[in-house]
Amino acid sequence: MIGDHLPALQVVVPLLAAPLMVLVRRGTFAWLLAVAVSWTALAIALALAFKVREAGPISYAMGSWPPPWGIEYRVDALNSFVLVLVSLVAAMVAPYARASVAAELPRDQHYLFFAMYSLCLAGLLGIAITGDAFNLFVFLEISSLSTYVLVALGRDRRALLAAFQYLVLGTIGATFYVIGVGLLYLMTGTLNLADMALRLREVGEIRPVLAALAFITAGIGLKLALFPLHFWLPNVYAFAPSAITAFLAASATKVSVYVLLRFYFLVFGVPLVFGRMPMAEILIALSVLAVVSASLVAVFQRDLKRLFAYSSVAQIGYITLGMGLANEPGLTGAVVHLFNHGLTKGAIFLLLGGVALRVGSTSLERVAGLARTMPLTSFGIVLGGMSLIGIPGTAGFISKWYLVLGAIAHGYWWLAALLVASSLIAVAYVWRFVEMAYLRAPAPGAAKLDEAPPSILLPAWIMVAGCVYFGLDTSFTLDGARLAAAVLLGGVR
Amino acid sequence: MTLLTMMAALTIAIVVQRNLFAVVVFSSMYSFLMATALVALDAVDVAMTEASVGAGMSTVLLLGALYLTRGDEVKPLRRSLLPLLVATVIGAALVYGTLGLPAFSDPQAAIHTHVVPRYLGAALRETGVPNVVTAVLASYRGYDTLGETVVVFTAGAGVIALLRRRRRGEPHR
Amino acid sequence: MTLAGHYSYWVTMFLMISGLYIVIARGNLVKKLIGLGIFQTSVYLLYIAPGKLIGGTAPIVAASFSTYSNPLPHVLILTAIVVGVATLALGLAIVVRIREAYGSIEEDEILEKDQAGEDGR
Amino acid sequence: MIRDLVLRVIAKLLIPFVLLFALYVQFHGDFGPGGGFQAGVITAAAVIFYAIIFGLPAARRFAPDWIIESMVSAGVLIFGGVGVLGIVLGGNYLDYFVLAHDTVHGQERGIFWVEVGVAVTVSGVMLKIFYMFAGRRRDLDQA
Repeated sequence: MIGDHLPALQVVVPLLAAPLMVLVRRGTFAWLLAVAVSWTALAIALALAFKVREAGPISYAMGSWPPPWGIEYRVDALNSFVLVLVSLVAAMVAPYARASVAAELPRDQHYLFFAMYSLCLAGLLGIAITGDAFNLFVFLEISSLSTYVLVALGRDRRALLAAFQYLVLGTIGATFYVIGVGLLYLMTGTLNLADMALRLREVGEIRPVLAALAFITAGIGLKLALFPLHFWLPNVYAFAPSAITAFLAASATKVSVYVLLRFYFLVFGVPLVFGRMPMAEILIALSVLAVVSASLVAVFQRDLKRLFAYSSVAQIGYITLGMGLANEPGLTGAVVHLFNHGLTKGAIFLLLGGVALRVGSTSLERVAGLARTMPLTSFGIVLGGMSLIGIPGTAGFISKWYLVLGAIAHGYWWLAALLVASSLIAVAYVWRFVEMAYLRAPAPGAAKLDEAPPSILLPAWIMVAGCVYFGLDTSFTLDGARLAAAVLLGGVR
Repeated sequence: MTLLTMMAALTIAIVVQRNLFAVVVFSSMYSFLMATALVALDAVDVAMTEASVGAGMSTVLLLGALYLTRGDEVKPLRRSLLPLLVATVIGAALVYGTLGLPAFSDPQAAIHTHVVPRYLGAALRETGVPNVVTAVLASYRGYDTLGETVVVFTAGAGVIALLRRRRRGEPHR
Repeated sequence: MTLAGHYSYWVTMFLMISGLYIVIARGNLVKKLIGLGIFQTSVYLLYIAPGKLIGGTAPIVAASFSTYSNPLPHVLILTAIVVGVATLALGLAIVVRIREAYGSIEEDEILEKDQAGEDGR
Repeated sequence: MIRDLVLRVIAKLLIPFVLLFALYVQFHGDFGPGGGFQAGVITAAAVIFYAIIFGLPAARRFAPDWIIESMVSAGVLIFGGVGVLGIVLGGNYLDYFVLAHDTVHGQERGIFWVEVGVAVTVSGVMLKIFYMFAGRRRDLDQA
């Protein structure tokens, strides 16, 4: 039955769509296929998520070779959640991309753009679903290489330099990851993550394992823009094509966070990561620094894309903070924030793509009076901003609430206070947009601007609506996150 | 061991040398040495690939890019202490890790006792292929190889996307 | 024993440090990519050297041999080599484009030009 | 383009053998070192050699762009297609056991086609990348 092959199809469908697009070489065909593939991926991800909730983890043996000899795909409550997020964002970005790509790229590149987009999607899904450490690296490279190309396709020439820097740092990160996995392999003799976790418990010699932990943390930390390894991110987000900024901001860093979660809790195990190594203290310290410093830097940006890029660094800090707390509410908060922030940032960057399309720039000075010419876009950004701040009734509130609970459960009252205080900085940078868009008069000549086209507004507003909906009805997100946190804490003891 | 030492010496030459053309030649030599070392370590398939890709394809690409960018002389470096520090700290972490690894050619090491015995013992019977590397590559871990092929494809399509020349005014194809 | 038994690890480490050093310290984009390549190749030894068994042979099953070196790291490193050349090709393509857009492949010159462009606006 | 007669004759003689060697590496990969990836690189190297001696336009006539560009995707589709066939015939993805009545034959068949897919994509991509780099210079000089 086709239902049994959903784990494989989840990745293979977008993976094989890309060569098909390159073979046919038609922009419209490639776009239609990209939309079809993204929605198929979403359908599969949802089906898998419900299946996992009913029947527990699913294991799929590639080539019918049983693990650990073959490569295993393993879907559980944690990664099915990530699969839903990634494919949901993809399903919104793909239809949206048509208009924004048409405006930003020459026509003969469209089919290649969509091929790269499908590869990036397949790569991210492959990272999330695989149960094999080396297979994870292969898909990490698929998603990274396609991302470098997509970023370099940005209109500004600075996109090239951003892509180059990202390529260098991304490769260093991936190589660190391979070194870490190599050390683990030398100690356990296996590459299957579940098998590795079991055998690690019997390893007497701890030094290579600790070194592996350090290398994997640094490698994936580069990928997820863990403070202070975040310096590639603002340029990449600022100069990549708009659709790609939205896609990356909502999914790529989140998948990396997931990888770190999986390795910490389900491979190395809590006693090693938080007992033998002071990872909790390190993570919390770095996260606090990220939240405070990146938010402050965001306040002083002159370009909206950069402003929200720094805000992303700060928001990733919240997620790693929850990880460092490593208790039930903290992890629930981390996982739910992974989803909620993905949704929020996706929505904001999609809307900013519309601004770039109509205004021709996203610099703060140019959006003066935007609320009069593009009311829907402006209001959407404000709603997204409210979710970033964490105002009750928005998705961002839910995640911050759990993070605060997690901090209190640890007795870290100062941390809880700091979390609330950091939201005030978020108010400051969101206010900069509100001030410009609502309180300033439009520049002369700007009055003729149209609202963004429906193909941009509709996907963006679906995601904005999501930010509000998941702030009010938390049954899907919170239940999913609780189950995921249970998986994490029920891992290796 | 001699090979490894020669490789280390070549790396120093690459660090110090400022003429880019010479650096490319050195890195090609480096790949050949690496391939030889790999043969000595029984990794014949890998050695063959490293010789054709590292010494062959990469050199062609590097020379092509050098011609296009007309960059031959590297500027002297200014900052040098901090990068060295960063690199050394990371190296020290690796040293710390390798101290606990099994010694060279220890048949009791985990990598020789777990997972691999099935490949070596049953690959011929299960897949009909005597070259175990091929059997693992194409069958047991065939999905990795699919991913690897896609990586190559991504690079190809990516280079097309980046370097295809667009002539203004004239429709493509 | 520790020195001889771990010699390949020491070389691995040295290659890694110098590769990384080239990447961080050199401003020339092509040289950065070469350093990146050395950094990536250092991993080959880390994986493959421990797989060697003295007295063993290449993992091609034949009646006359009974000890083989470990084939799994070979497969993994084949993939790593492919990833390396793919990264190099893409990196060089981007460098070519940078050279055309900026007229330089030195990082500090490019950054200066960006700075000038931003101030001039 | 190189006009040295000796070199051109040697090249003409040598290139068929290089291509033959590529085929050997491809199909002997089951028994000795080698396989699709190495064969693909060697094939590409043969054409690159041809291009260096006889010039890029000659190589592009010998191996035209549209074929090369199709090869880039065709290889992945062959490989992925073998995988999908596994599902169609009732196995898992990339399941070669079901490709023939006898599992070992199925494995051999699967490995054969997979290696073909790898070789096609790898040679296509390597050549295409070479064309892009080599052709760009010419375009620049014209401009």
